Amino acid sequence: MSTTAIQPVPFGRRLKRFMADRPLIPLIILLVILVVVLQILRPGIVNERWLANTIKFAIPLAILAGCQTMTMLTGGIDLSVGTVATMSAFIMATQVVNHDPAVAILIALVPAVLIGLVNGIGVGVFRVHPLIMTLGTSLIGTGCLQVYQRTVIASGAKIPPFLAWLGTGLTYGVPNALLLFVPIAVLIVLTLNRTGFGRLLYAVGDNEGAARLSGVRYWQVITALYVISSVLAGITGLLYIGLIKAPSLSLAEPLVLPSVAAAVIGGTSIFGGRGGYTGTIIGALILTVLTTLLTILQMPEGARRILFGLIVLFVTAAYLRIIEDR
Amino acid sequence: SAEAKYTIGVSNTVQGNGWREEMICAIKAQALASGEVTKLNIAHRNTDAAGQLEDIRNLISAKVNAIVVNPADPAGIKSALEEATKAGIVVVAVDQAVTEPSAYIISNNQEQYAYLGAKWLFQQIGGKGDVVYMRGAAGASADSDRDKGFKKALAEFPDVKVVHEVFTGWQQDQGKQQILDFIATGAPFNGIWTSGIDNVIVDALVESQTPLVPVVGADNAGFVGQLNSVEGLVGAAVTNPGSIGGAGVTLALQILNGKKPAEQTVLVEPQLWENVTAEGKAKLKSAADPSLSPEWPVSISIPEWTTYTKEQIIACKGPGE
Amino acid sequence: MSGRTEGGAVERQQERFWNESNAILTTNPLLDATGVVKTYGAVVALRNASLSVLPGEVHALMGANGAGKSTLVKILTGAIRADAGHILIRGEARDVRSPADARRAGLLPVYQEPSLIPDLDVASNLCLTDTPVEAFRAWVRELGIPDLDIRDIARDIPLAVLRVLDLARALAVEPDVLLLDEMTAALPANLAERVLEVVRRQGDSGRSVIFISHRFVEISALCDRATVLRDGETVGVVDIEPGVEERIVEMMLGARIEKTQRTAHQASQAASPRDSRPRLGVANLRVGTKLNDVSFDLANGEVAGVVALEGQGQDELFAALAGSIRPSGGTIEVDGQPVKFAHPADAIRAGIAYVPGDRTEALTMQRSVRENIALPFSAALRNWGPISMAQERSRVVSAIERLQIDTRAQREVQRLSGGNQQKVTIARWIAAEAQTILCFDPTRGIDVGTKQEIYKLLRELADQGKSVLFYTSELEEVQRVCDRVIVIFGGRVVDVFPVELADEPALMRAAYGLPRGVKVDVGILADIHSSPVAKP
Amino acid sequence: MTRLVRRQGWVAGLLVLFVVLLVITRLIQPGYGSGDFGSLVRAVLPYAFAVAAQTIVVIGGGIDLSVGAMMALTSVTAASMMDGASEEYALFVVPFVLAMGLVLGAVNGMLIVVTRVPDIVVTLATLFVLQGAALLVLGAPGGAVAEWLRATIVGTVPIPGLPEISAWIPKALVLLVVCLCIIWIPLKRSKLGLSIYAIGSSELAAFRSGVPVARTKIIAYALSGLFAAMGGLALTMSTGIGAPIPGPYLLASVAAVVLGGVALGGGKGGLLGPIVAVFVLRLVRTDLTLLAIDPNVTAIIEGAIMVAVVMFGAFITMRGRQ
Ligand SMILES: Nc1ncnc2c1ncn2[C@@H]1O[C@H](COP(=O)(O)OP(=O)(O)OP(=O)(O)O)[C@@H](O)[C@H]1O
Ligand SMILES: Nc1ncnc2c1ncn2[C@@H]1O[C@H](COP(=O)(O)OP(=O)(O)OP(=O)(O)O)[C@@H](O)[C@H]1O
Ligand SMILES: [Mg+2]
Ligand SMILES: [Mg+2]
Repeated sequence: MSTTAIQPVPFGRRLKRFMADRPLIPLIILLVILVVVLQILRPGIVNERWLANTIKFAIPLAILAGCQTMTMLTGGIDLSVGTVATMSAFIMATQVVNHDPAVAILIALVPAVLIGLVNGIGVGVFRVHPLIMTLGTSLIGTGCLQVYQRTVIASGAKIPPFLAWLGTGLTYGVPNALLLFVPIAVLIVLTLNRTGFGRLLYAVGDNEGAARLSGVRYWQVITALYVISSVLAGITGLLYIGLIKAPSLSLAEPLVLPSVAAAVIGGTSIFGGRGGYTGTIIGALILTVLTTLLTILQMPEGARRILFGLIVLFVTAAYLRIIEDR
Repeated sequence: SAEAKYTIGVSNTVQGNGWREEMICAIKAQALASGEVTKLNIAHRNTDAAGQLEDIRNLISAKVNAIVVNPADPAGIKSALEEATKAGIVVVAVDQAVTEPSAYIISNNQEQYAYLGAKWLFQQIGGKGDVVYMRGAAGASADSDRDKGFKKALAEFPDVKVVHEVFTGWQQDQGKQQILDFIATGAPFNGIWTSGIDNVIVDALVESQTPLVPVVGADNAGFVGQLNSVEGLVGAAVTNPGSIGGAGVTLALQILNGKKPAEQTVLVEPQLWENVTAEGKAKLKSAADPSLSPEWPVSISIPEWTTYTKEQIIACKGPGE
Repeated sequence: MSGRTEGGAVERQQERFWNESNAILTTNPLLDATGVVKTYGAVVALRNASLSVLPGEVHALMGANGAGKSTLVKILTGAIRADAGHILIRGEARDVRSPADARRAGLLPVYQEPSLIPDLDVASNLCLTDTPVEAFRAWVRELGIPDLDIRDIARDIPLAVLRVLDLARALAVEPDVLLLDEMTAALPANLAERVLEVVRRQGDSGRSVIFISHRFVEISALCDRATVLRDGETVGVVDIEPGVEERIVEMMLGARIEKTQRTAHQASQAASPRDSRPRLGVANLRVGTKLNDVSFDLANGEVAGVVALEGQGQDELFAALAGSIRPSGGTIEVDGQPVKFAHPADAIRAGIAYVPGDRTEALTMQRSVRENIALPFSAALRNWGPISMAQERSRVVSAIERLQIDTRAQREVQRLSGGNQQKVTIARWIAAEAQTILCFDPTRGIDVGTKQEIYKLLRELADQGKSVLFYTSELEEVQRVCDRVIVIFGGRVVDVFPVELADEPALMRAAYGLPRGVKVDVGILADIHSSPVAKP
Repeated sequence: MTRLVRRQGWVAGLLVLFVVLLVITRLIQPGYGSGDFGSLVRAVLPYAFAVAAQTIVVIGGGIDLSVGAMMALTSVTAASMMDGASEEYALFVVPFVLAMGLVLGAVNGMLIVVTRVPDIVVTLATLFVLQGAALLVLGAPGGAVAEWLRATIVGTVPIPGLPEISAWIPKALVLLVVCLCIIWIPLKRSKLGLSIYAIGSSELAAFRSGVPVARTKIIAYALSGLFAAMGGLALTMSTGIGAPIPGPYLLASVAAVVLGGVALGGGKGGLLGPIVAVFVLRLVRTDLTLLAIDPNVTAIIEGAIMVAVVMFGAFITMRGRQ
């Protein structure tokens, strides 16, 4: 049984197959095309400063999209990441007034862990659909945050300098946020590809019954997963508040839908079992560049949104066409 | 004061925004301070005009004596307001006008808000130059009212050009990303007008070490603080008091007690505090309140309309809590 | 194998053979496919396949796992498009674009996987395909399922019954060509018999059938001619006549033929060294209403067969032993210690592994062969950390080699052929070195060559001191693999045979709940079943 | 019987829950009467259409993120067309807008079929496109509605001789039931309806059963668009204007679909469950307002109820399996 085809494969087919085996390459090509278009429309915009800004804004999105990637691998979704990120950001900014930053951060991550735990138990043990579960906890979290907010109206808010440094600072033109992001990204990629836990995420999402017969305890995997997702979202919140420097009760909510979109554009299936984090990172970059592109274009807001939708659709369709080897 | 006897219903359709939270707290504080309110029924969530119709009708079902409403849309909730008036309920719209003629209105003048700030900005840059126009949420009626005011001012300064117009959606993060993107294009600009997403804009200018240009924003605590402290920043805060909610309660109580105002509509005119003149600086100094949540407007009270203390609004407690 | 076809069957076949030969002279093929090519990326599923079916013929399509049989069926019925090739139906070139198209052309398939819509009830499934309900009901009864409620949801119906329903649905529209892809593989003997009978009548009434099966007994009892595929290429068309099996096997497997037929005599010798203490002790096990009272022991170094008709509680027995469902009574002991399994993980920790009959239950279809095989290693909480890739690879590779899994399409298990998927489900537990393996019909849909390998493998495992519980729907396998046979009927153990006595008629009788020595007519294979090796 | 209970049990449970909530409402507010029920139905109207739109695609194995945006677009289109126009003109506007929903829905379906991009991405993209289009139609809330159209959801249906009963039959309810039934009942009985369930349950099996998968999917999305257009009209009818910013209908529709016993993933459930779920959710909101609960706590309660109901359902099915 040979692995070679019968006749020599034409170059086009070979190129397609090459891309299909490395789905990252076409995705990166699409990203580059967008950047080039941007440069053509606004000559000179693609400079060091722009690059740094893009990366700074893509990072929080990419981390949240990482949460989505991991939960989507199991066939789930985590809609509470926006609320969790906002909560930890807001709580940290208000607690740091009276506490040491380290303590404030720890306090801020407590609700993240709690929400993750509740999500995980709801999904893993009680088998609530993840969409409903995380939507529910997100509502609950928002309510709690508002109640909390009332107790700290007068205490003011502060952003610890080192978070601002991390969020907005540059070192030799390179965003400091990468110091946080690179380890997180490497960790996620390694977890997905090289650890037992990662394997189980794929397995559980692909065929839960089969995973069970192999001795996998679903609830353990899912609970751990949602806690991890929530903690990552909490960390994102801390980074994001360092970047935006304005604690608000809806700080990270606008990132939720894009985080799902980034994961899907990056090739992760919402039905589980398929996908990876590297694609998601590119997906987040694509979305960020696209946002810039549309901000820069002077046209009515309605037309901007139409264009945004069409480009997202086109990019995803093109990507699927390229990597599909049928 | 008089004995507590009224139940007041409140309907608001934006949640999680500092201005609206202040409005709710002002309503609570004023209800408590008046001593005439036994209970507040507050429907406070993110929804649209149809959802507000639902909330108002629920308040009618709850048989409140008066409804204070921040309308999602002036015309969209007409039918429910009409039903409320028919049911003998006093209706007071705050922040924005409504088209229902039986309703009383105590409103911030949104058109004037934009006009005042824009005019100051255009004068500040010498009547000519390029400005960045950072609007609120596309499709929101407050945004289109402000757009009218802005355009009115623009018409008076033919040499001023809008080089960049974007919708922040009243979201801090989006505003910041948008201005940074714009700065990165290298296009020159002489001033920035914002629809209340202001302190992140100043932040972005400082961070990216772009020469500071005049910035107009709202009287949010964060921005007012920046106007006082950021070296070289020229700017103005236009008041847009969230405490208008408290004024709404006062007006409702007056009507319930038989003291109808002469006019159906009361407009609270905005003020402009700039940090160029000594007088303006003084105003800003006295208004600044670093202890306040940065998203809260610093104008936490409206003279003659609100009677609560600062402690009361910050405590954010209504009657019976 | 040739010696196993006897008397009447031979005559009948001879007769039909001559009839068909006359037909060959006078009739044009009903279906004629030539030069069919299909590639999936680098995998060539069909290289150059051809198939010609005459009216009134039962035509076998044979080939090893992965030879391309299912692919050809899918192409003929429009489920997938060929890259090249010509298809003539009744002499006319026809482009079959979809299953609906094929239907209109009179081609009806029963695919290797059940094709009823899982969430619809049977009635709706019929409505969807415009199947006449009365005809369907008649066929269902005919096929041996008297008590079907057509308002049952397909998902809740056991696999074997689903397969039969699929067939009945196809039969009900009276197709010119019926394409059966391993129709009998998942069926217990009693249902398989009925299917064969129906298929033969189909041929007798002038309709054609394309019949795919890995069971030679079925082929020789039923088919007129056979087309043999190897590596996606048609390597020959042969008339079925006594003695042709050897030739077919040679054509199918090329040089890869190795005979490991174990006689009962060898079996009884091999079964000698047994532990005194049982590895697995089952006493009075009950599960719901299906499994009523089952007791038996399984020793280390032993392969114990389980024989039962469809739905006698064997599924529940295996599931309970695997920790998949909780028994409602009775005890299970492992190495003399009583155990209670709340989850398959508990059973696995006790060294008991379960290979379910339906491979889709066991595999993560979108993942690679490697990940599927390595899955149990990551299951426990303490193994969630980094994986030692080198260690894993060597374990996986040796399991793949041992089972000779075709790894051409290993990136996604769903792209493997059915038989190769089946092998992956077993390979997993070979790699994990489970002490006890519960195999539920592991040779379902596996080609002859591989079957031999699996028999050998199971014997080897036993010789290494492991224990195997082996349910099979193919009674002849019992002789080849088992040391002992447990027969279950009505949720109870009705008989335990030593392998010497476990010939097929005896097993059949016991499986029907009849005491030893009572003769029963079990259909057209009865004569073939009576193995010449061991008569009581 | 057990089959009926198994298949319709969840819907029955929801109905019971709704009745219990009605009783509770009466206890909270003894004066809660027919007029208040009418308000409830009017509040339900846009949600119910949004949920119907979502249900049909979810049953077909997809998801439609563009429901809310579609409602916004159809609503502003209707409102701006009727602005300043005669009463009769609305007779043309209504079918026009419904056809627009149908066509745009079909476009959604076609994009999914042609590009083979997952439903969630395609409808996310069309969400932006439709939102943008809505903003181009109306830059700010505005427009108008014909008076007669508005009157179709105000008041009750008179039944001669039975004023008490007729008081409890708001016109809006009749409109809702008629609009849903006129499409859903024939659909459910037809082969097309079965085909939608089939592609939701297993696309492969459906294809192999001869179901025209692409066409069925397009039709499912087209019908979803039609329901969304009805929702958009309902918005315009109740508010009298069109608003270009989509309301909270997307998440609400998904939540109600799940609460109503329709499996995300497809093939299972019906329309009645999600509609009853909408009534339950709206009534919960009413009760929270009547109780004058702290508004920040209502979010917590709503979230908790949603989770609790689904958890309860999951618990029941788990018990049922054992
Ligand atoms: N979707 C697919 N993608 C890639 N390869 C495929 C796909 N489907 C089938 N193949 C490959 O095509 C070859 C033929 O498969 P096919 O299912 O036709 O085999 P088969 O003869 O039916 O085998 P079996 O007896 O095991 O069912 C196999 O090597 C298989 O791996
Ligand atoms: N047993 C082994 N012997 C030699 N090299 C090995 C062995 N196992 C792994 N490697 C090497 O280690 C690296 C990891 O390869 P592996 O195929 O295990 O990766 P993977 O997890 O499948 O991920 P991917 O192939 O997607 O990168 C490769 O360079 C591979 O050649
Ligand atoms: Mg096959
Ligand atoms: Mg196969």
